[in-house]
Amino acid sequence: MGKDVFEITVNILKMFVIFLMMVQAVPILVWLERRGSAFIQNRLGPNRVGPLGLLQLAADAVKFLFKEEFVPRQGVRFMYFFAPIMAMIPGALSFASLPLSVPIKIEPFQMLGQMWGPYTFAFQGYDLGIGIVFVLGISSLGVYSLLMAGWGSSNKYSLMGAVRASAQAISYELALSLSLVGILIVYGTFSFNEIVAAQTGPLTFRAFGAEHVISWLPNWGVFYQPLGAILFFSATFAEANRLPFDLPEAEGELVAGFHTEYAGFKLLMFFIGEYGHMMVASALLATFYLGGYNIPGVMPEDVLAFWQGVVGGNLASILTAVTFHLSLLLRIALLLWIFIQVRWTLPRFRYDQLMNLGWKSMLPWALFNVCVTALWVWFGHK
Amino acid sequence: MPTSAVVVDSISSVGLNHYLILSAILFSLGVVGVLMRRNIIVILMSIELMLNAVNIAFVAFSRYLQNMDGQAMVFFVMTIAAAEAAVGLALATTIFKKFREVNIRYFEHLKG
Amino acid sequence: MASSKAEFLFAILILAPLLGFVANGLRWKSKNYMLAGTIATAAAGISFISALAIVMRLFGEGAPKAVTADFFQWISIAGLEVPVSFVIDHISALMVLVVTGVGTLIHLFSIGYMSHDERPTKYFAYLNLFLFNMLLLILGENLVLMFVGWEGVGLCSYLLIGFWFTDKEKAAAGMKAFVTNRIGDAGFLLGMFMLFITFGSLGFSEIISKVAGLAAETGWTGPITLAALFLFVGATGKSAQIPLYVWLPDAMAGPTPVSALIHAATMVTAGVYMIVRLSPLFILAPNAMMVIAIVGAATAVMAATIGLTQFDIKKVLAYSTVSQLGYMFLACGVGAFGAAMFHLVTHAFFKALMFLGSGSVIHGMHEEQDIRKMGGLAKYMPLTHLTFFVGWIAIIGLPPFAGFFSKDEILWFAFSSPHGSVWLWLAGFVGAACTAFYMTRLMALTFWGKPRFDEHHTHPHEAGPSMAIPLVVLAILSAVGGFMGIPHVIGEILPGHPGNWLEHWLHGFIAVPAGETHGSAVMEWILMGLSVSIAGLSAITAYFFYVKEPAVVERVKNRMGRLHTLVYNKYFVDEIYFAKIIDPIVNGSKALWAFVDVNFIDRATFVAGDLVKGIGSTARTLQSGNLQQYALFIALGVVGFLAFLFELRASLGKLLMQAFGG
Amino acid sequence: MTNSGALLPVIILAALVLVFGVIIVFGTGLLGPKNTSKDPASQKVKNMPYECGLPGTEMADTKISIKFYLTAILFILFDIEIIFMYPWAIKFLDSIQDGTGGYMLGVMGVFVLLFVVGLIWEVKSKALDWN
Amino acid sequence: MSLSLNDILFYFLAGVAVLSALGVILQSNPIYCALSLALTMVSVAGLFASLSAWFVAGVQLIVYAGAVLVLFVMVLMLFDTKTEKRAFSKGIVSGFFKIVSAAMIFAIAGGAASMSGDARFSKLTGVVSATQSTKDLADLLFKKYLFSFEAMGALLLFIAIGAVALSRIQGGTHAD
Repeated sequence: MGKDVFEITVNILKMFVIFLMMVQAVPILVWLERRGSAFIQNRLGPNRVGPLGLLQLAADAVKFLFKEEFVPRQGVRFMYFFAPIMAMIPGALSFASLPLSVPIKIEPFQMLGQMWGPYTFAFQGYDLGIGIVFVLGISSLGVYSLLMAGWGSSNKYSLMGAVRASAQAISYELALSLSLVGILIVYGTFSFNEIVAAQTGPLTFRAFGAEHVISWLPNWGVFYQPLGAILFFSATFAEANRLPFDLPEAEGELVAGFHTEYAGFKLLMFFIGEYGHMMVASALLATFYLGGYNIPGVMPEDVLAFWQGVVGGNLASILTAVTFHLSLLLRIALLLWIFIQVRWTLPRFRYDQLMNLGWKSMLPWALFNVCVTALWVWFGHK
Repeated sequence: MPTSAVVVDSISSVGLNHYLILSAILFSLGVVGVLMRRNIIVILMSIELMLNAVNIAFVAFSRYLQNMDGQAMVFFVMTIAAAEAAVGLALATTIFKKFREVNIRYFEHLKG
Repeated sequence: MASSKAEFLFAILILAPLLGFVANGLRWKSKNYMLAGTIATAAAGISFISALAIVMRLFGEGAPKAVTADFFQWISIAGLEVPVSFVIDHISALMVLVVTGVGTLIHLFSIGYMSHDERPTKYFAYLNLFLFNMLLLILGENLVLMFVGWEGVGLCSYLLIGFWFTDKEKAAAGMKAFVTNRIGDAGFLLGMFMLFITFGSLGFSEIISKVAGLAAETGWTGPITLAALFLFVGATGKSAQIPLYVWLPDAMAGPTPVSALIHAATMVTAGVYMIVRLSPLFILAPNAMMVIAIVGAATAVMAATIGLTQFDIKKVLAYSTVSQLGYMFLACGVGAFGAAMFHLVTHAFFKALMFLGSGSVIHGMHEEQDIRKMGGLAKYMPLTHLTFFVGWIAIIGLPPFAGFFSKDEILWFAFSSPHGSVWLWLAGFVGAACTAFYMTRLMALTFWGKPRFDEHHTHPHEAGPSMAIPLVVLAILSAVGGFMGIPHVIGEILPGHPGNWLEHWLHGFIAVPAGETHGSAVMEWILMGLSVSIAGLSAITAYFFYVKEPAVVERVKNRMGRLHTLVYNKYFVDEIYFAKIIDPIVNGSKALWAFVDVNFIDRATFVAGDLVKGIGSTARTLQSGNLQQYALFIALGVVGFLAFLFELRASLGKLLMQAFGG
Repeated sequence: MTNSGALLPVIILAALVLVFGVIIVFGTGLLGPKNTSKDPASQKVKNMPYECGLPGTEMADTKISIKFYLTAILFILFDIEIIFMYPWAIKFLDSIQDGTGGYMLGVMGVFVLLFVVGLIWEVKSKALDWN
Repeated sequence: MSLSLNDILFYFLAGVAVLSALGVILQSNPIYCALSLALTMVSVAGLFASLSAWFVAGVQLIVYAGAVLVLFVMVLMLFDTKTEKRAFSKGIVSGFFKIVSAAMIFAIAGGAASMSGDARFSKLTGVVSATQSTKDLADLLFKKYLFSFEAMGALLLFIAIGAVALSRIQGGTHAD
């Protein structure tokens, strides 16, 4: 974790920051969702509490804290309580493994009468060599929270909803992992840092044995894997049970699906899980296909030099990391907006259409995509 | 920080034996599970447990001998385990459909 | 050319009866007795004629000693050479003529006798088969062929005795004859083995040539003595001597012509014929000869005494046959093989005659065999009475009939021969007396005296021509037969001094006992006079007893009392046999079964069965279908395997040491 | 630091989430008002699973169709086939560099063929149809 | 015993694994068994990671924890399982034998392992990134174990067909 106390504390603090980021995302997104849907439906969203209703969620949070606690009669108590907690884990763990910005280099400085040596902090929770496989593994754990919620609340309909949701999640996870294979072929590595590093500079790709450079396009993954990006993006919708695929929660008699019996903060936790999953999905998409935190045409050194000029010292590298982080956040926000946008525009799939789409069209297309990329790469490099 | 150069630190006291003993423990627990439990599904789970114990041993030896054969074997063991679980559960469902209860004793009806 | 012609004749001689058997055998169900009878008689006649043709060869100067015919090699295994070949020398010539001659006559007689029977064809088929086997026995050039014939005739006697097998008793009689014969045959076989072991061959000529040089054996366990004794046992079985004679009286259950042919003329004499052919062998075993003599004499006396008290006409004749056979063996025992052959021939004639006579009597009396219910038949059946009368005189031995010459010769030799002794002669003498008595009793009770049957109901009538002719021919033969072997003593005083033709005829072929004969010619005359007088005396007393004063018979019988019942019941021999031999064996085996079989053998099988079932059931418990139990066994297997792999002892020890050793 | 230490932050974060979750779950339990009414009926009704007001039906007969279980099985099998593709995908670029690209392509071609055959069979056998 | 970070990690994960394994065989409610098995799988994945077998750890998470156990849980829900009254098979004696045999297996294997001296893990030679180790694995997989690789593909195909067929069996052998 680190050579000395400072580094360890910073790293642990990093964990807290990342988790809080995820937890805070929920109120913002809920607010965005409410305002967005209002805007789409040509009505005003929440605007009473605080400017533009921003404090609405804070109020809701407090409300949720004090709601009455009750448990369904024959419910399997342990599972009923553990399900919401389990819902949060995948989102947090996978978000922490993503590189959010350029690493921060801190020169040795004086604090508390002691010289603290130079550090380089990775603007990332932890860098596991097997980024992609880890994320896939953790996201597959998400299914458990669904099943536990369904079974724990011993409500026939919630159980049905949970099973349907997990079946749906499973089917789309296949398509998801297949589309990732495309990325692996192109970049030939698991770790996110290498993928992001590979997406700097202008678009250069090899085709028919020659190297082509298109200067005005950034070297993003989306141009290498357009079909892969689409498949990935739609698969994540299904994973997160977002609108076109949120059948299990919305059907008439299934009411709210697996979290029908939940109220109060436990329900909120499920939302944290859901929105967390959405954030991770969009972050992944940004990392794989939209060049991560790279600002096209701008090199980190220039930005660092700029901030050196303005502020100088350690603060400068921190600020450069923040700028790049903001660029990533911008892309994530854009994608999130699309998530919300889609929710209020596309109609809901029927369950059999949903499953057919998953098994009979997305999976084959993903396979097709893999074959095409493989052949393309092979011809390219022959 | 795996990418950093080899960092010499106190050689961890945990050696190959610890992993092997752990693997032996898990294996024996799996055996007890298979022998003692009546529910077919739990028996299948115990079998998965035993297979995992084997996997640990494989990976431990692969790490100790510095060659990847162990990990390749783990791959194949996993595939077999998955296949076995799938077929086992298919059998369990047929048993359940027939006897409305999943109990190893009902396999005796197949004695013929 | 001559030999090939001989082969042809031999073939006809032997195969004719066989063809007769086959012809009748194939249509054994038909009731046409006339056709069956003619076929059988023709076959017998043909064989008689061809036998005569071959025998004619032997007469005249320079004629060959024997005519042989070789057909094929039957057995040739490591040293045992058994060719199928036949020989007619001087001994077998006599025998073959007697057998085929008397056989043909009896076949003729049977046609009349069996006219009312339901299975005549089967009867004639059996008769022809018997004739075929008898020829094999007589003409066989080696012991094996003789044995085949020996068994064949035994079989036919069984078939014919039990001809009316629907009657349980007759079937039992047939069985008894067969079994007793088989016991004798066993002895015969042992004898053959002994001969083969000592001489390495079974041919008569080889044995006789090998025996020529040997010296007589003194002990009892010499090979030749043993062989002789075993052969004698075979002979007693076949010729009904002391231990094995019981079957002959019961054999009367068969049709009368059968008794005449088989149990008077031919089969029963086979034993004597065998001993005569092997006489050079028997001469070398004086002890065996002694045994034969004693048994012969004893049989003669015992059978004669039993004959005194019998009431069934055929039983009397049967015991008389046994007695006469006793005489023949007595002759052989003392070394007078020629006399034995002579008596055999003459006996064949008059015994066959008497049996046929009794046959016509029974036929006339409608199957009545008890002489107490007969009497005064002379009037009704004059021809039968006449022929029977001739046979009676012949058998009691009044000159000049056949019986006198042959019996006296035997008595003389019994007395004078080196092996003979006074006791033997005395036995013979007593036998002769009894013979005369019971034969006269028979004649008296059947033909003379008052008829003791209801004349209105049964009308005895004379037999038809087919039965009459054989009677007449045999009567003539019985009368004339004696002149064949007139003893020297009589020969000198008679005009023309006829020599003993038979002795001359058999000279080269039979052995003459060494050692001096004691007793002069005068002694011979005295003995001859004694025997004739005793015969006449007992005949007169019998006549007096049974014709004049039947009442006297009762008084004598009562006074005799116990002795009479003893003799009447045939010395309880059958009962003794049953008590001593048959019953012990049967009961013993039953007891054996009850104890050993039930307790040990059955128990063992049950135990074995239970054992297997037990083991099976324990094994079954292993397959209970309980999957986890199977899994347990797998686990145990793994434990065992691992233990083996890591030598359990070491690792556990170390573990324990680590755990506790600290 | 052998790289096994890299796991520590993951575990810390997981622990963090768990702690946070547990605190909140039991926190609301404590803070929130209790259902103090002793009346068993209201207890019963309140805790009854929410059935849009309909009287709750028993859990016993919840029958889940075989389809879900079938999807799960197929998911496992296809998931493993995809997992087998990962090492290939990673190696593919390098193998093209050192010239064995064709061989790798061939091998994976067969594997993908099997994958496709399996998929087609599943589709044809209507195992995946949700009626 | 200098407890380095790595050791703590190992003992923690090993402890979790053993405890959850015990949970698997002792729980009376099968669903809880499944969940404790899931925890075991995750801890085993952690152990793989501690042995720097990164890719295999990931695969373990995806395949075992993510797929197989989901199937188990779903099937258990399919069977509407309740807490089993008698979870363990009958028969004291056979039970005793079973326990003894399992203990023996452990004793022997454990004994052998502990006896084979103190095999230390040698330090990693050079930079071993997950991607590089996966590449080596790929090398091995497609060169040395090619046949079994294709065989695995075929096996999965057959299982897919088999499972579908099995689930469609209408009448059993005792179709009463």
